[in-house]
Amino acid sequence: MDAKLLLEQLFPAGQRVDFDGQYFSGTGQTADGEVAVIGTTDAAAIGVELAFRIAGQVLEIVRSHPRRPILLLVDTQGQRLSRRDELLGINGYMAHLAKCIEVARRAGHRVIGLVYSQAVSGGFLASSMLADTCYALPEAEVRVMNLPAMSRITKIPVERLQDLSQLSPVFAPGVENYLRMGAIAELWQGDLAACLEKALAAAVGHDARRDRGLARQGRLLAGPVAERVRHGGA
Amino acid sequence: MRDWNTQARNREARLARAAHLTQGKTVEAKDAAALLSAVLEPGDRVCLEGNNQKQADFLAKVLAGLDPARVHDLHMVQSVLALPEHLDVFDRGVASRLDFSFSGPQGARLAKLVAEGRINIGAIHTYLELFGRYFVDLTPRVSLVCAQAADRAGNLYTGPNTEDTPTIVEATAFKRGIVIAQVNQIVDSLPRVDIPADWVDFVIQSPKPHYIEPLFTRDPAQISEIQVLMAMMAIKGIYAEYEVNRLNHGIGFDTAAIELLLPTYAESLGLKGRICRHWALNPHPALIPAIEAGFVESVHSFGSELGMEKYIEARPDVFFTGPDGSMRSNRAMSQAAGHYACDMFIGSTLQIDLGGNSSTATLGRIAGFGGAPNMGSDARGRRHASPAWLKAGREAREGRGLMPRGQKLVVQMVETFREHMQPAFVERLDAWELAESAGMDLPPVMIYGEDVSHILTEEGIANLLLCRTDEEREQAIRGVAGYTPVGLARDKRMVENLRDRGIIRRPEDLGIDKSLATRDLLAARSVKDLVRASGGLYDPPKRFRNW
Amino acid sequence: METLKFEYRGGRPCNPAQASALAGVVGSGNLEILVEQEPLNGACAVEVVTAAVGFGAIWQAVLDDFFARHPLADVRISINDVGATPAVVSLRLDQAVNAFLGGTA
Amino acid sequence: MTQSYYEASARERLAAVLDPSSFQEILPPSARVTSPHLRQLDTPAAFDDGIIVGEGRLDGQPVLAAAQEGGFMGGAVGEVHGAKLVGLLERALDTRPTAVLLLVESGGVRLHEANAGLIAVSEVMRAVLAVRGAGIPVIVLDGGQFGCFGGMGIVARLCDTVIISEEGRLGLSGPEVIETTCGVEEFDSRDRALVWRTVGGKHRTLLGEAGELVADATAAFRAAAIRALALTPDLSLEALEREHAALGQRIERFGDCHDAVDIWRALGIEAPERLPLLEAADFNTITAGKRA
Repeated sequence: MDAKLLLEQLFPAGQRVDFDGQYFSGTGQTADGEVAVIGTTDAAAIGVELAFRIAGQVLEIVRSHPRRPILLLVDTQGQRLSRRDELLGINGYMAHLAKCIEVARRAGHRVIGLVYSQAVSGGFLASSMLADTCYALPEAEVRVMNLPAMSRITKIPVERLQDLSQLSPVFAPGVENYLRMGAIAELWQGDLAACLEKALAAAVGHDARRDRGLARQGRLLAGPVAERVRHGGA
Repeated sequence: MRDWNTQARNREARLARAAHLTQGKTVEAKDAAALLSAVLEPGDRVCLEGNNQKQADFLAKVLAGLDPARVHDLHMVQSVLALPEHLDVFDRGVASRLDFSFSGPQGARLAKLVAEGRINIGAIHTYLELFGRYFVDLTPRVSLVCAQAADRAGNLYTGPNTEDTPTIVEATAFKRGIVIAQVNQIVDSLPRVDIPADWVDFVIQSPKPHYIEPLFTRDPAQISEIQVLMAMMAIKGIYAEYEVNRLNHGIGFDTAAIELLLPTYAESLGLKGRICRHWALNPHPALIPAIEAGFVESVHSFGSELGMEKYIEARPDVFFTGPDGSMRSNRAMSQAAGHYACDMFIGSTLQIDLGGNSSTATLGRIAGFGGAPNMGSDARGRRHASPAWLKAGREAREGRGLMPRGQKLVVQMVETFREHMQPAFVERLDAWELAESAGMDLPPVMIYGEDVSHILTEEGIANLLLCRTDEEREQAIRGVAGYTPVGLARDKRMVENLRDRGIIRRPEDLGIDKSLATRDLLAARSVKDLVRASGGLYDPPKRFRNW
Repeated sequence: METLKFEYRGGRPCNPAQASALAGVVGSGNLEILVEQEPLNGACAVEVVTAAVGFGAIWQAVLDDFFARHPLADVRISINDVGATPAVVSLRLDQAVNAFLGGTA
Repeated sequence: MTQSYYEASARERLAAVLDPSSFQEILPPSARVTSPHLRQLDTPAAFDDGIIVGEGRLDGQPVLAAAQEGGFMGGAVGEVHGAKLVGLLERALDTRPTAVLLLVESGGVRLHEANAGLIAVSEVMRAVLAVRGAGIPVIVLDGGQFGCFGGMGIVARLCDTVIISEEGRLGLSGPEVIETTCGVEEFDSRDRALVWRTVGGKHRTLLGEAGELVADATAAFRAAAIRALALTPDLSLEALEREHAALGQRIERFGDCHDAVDIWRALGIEAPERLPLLEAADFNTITAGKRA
């Protein structure tokens, strides 16, 4: 979905969002008050500048608007692939963004992620995946890598990967797979404003993704193994 | 009356055709194609300098780009086919016949062109054979050689990679052929003269410095524990027992492991000063720790190795260097030394059969063996004696009532399985099939079984000198062939017999504790360690660095 | 991938320094070997999971020789292999058993 | 000869970095907690799924530690591998050790179980931040053969410090990935000097991405880890604002630099091209006070 159309549907009561290239930020009006919005469009490749800018906006919200909820609308093809980004330490910028989101959470901001278009590996990791809860639109694409590229690297025939992807959510692209594995809490359909308000009202707790993955039978080992390590004898 | 001077007059005609392109001996790079078109005639025998390391890459490109309507049916005589252009000349119809020694990375394409009838191969020689024939019946009419620099008069400085240049130029210039050199730069005065100006007709400054391949650098990080074990066996079971002091090492991780064990394991056995003092060897970076430890007294080289320049310059007692400090290598001289002056060759191979014949030839590739057959063969003409040579000769002749004579140690060192579980021991070499499919006169054997003195694997050492019958020899080979089909088919009782007689020796028979065979024994475990050992003088190529 | 099972009898009970020991890494040309004490009615049970298919006879020969060197009873040996050569397999087997019996990891 | 950290296995690293014989593994190989996904794709599994987690002591202090084994699938994170790391970090919330040590060596997410791996990495990220939020420092050691890339490259920078050797690498996209996607002109991954100049330990240290450069020796890593035990996590808004300012300055000062050497020169280091040749101690002396 187009970002502007999405914003209209999310905030029928009004929103003030500024677009600057592939980056946008602003506020939207809900029944419970203002929500801060930060996002990217056009499957942005997230390089050092963009990560830095999103992080700066998060910090600004924490500084100036205590407890205002933050909605992350990051449309990304992943991290920008370039030698310059690596030279400047892009992983440090991604980590910085993640830390800023954590600081917001710890300061009492609700942080909600919504995948409305594309979410790919590094760009997804450092943004929406760090939200308290991440949602998606049904038409969204979520992946680490497409199957042909995966086949080239793992040297497993692409036909075999395609066959197995029918049986297992564990490696193939697809928002449904991420839903089953618990990383996406719910798909938002119909009245998006209502979905948002419901999400804002939901209780905040610990990282519930592996519990959901287990309950939805998409990720059977993550929870039990982590529990065994947490509580087991050395 | 017969004209005894046709070659000289033909030469004058060629030079006259090119006169308008030169100023003195210098030709502009942009005129290189015109120069070659002017001096070459269809059917000429041409040597395009292709070495192990330095390549006349600019001239190769120009030659391959000539109009085949004007220049065709050249007969290429060159030691190494290293560059794609070396085959492009055939692909484009500029050349049609080939005599060479080694094709390395071009082996598969060469096989294809031969199969298509685009190349007519005269023979695959050893380096010494080919060089020899330059002076007998394969003398180049035109040679395209490569040097580091030239002065205005046309004297050449080859830099550390002299390699084939003197041999090629000598054969060409003194039979009234034409010598064209590409150089990286033209200077007022050279650091030293490797080729005198009056042997050189044209000099072209190439747009880019010539390409050099770092062929002899082995990263110690990739040496396995098994290779360490085999190196321990080589040192204790062969080097020490025969007191091997003059030797050549084949290229590879097996021999690099031996080089890196000299300052540690060999030193602990008290072998410093008793083995490995004189070498015919490219300047292997892996030899640095042994040099620094005082094992090595001299090294003469076929060619140099990238990154070793400053180190070599700082160790003139060890290496052959000019007054300018840089190495003077020479492939022909070093090959002669490796054949006649060395007591041992040790190297690896891909396949060994039950006769001890070994080959690196594989189907679909025509690669040749370069210098290995010269190194890895007994020098039947040798007369001078040494303890190693005499002992090997004694072992081979004992109890047979033969005229006393020495023998070279030729050691094949292989793991029983290569990667992907390819067995190194086979009933029949792939070389047979290759010979049939490519219409060769003989299967391409790198080292003939009759020249092999020892086979060394992780399972043990088979001393073939001590075998008295073909059956013993076969079982000795099976007895070190591990779990390959050849090894599993051994006669266990006979193998134990051979072991009792010392023909087969296991690590434990040599007093080697296998659990000590770890990478900790290596005097350098990384390229960085080699740099450290050199006191910062070794400057490895970029691809070998992790800093 | 292929799973191979072998069982050896006639070994001697051992007195391991630790209940289990591991040698090697599951990487190209390498393997990991886990040696564990387990009541198996005096047997030494070996299970090999290998990425290289079709080398059962060679595994048999390598393990026969191993058992001749180390006749162990009531021991389970579990192997994950990525195409290690017999030389590497034998080396890791010896390392694993030495750690198991001698107690150094 | 000193023991090389780069060459050591994950198990050997743990044994050498922690107090002798102090390490107690949780879910050891005999527990056989392996990846079912690999088997499904006909790929051999490892009994520990390429990561060793447990408790030990460092300089007498109780610590939790994890070590990734690069030899197994490049240390890549799969479902089990990631869950063991998450569980260990959460264990720290219960047992409150002096610190958590992460001996990282990873190419990032394991493609054979890519979705599970990606989610696991984000759970590790959340867990690292939770541990630090509880006042327990998380210390990264990076000196293995495969470096630390992908999601683990982000994880490393969420921690209190990264102790790195010259051989260590830290980044997001590996040079091979960039070369494959963008071409050899963008990043020649075979030019190893360029690779290490860009993502290697020395440049990371000068940029401030790593806290300390050590020699490639297990003892050096151990000594630096002991020093790092004194760190106190700070996830305050002020700390993040300071970091933000520093990262902004980095783009401003070095955003136009083409090569690491340009950055080092801009940092005021004389003859920066010699830095790659220096041993760790000399490097630290020469670059003291000249880090971004």
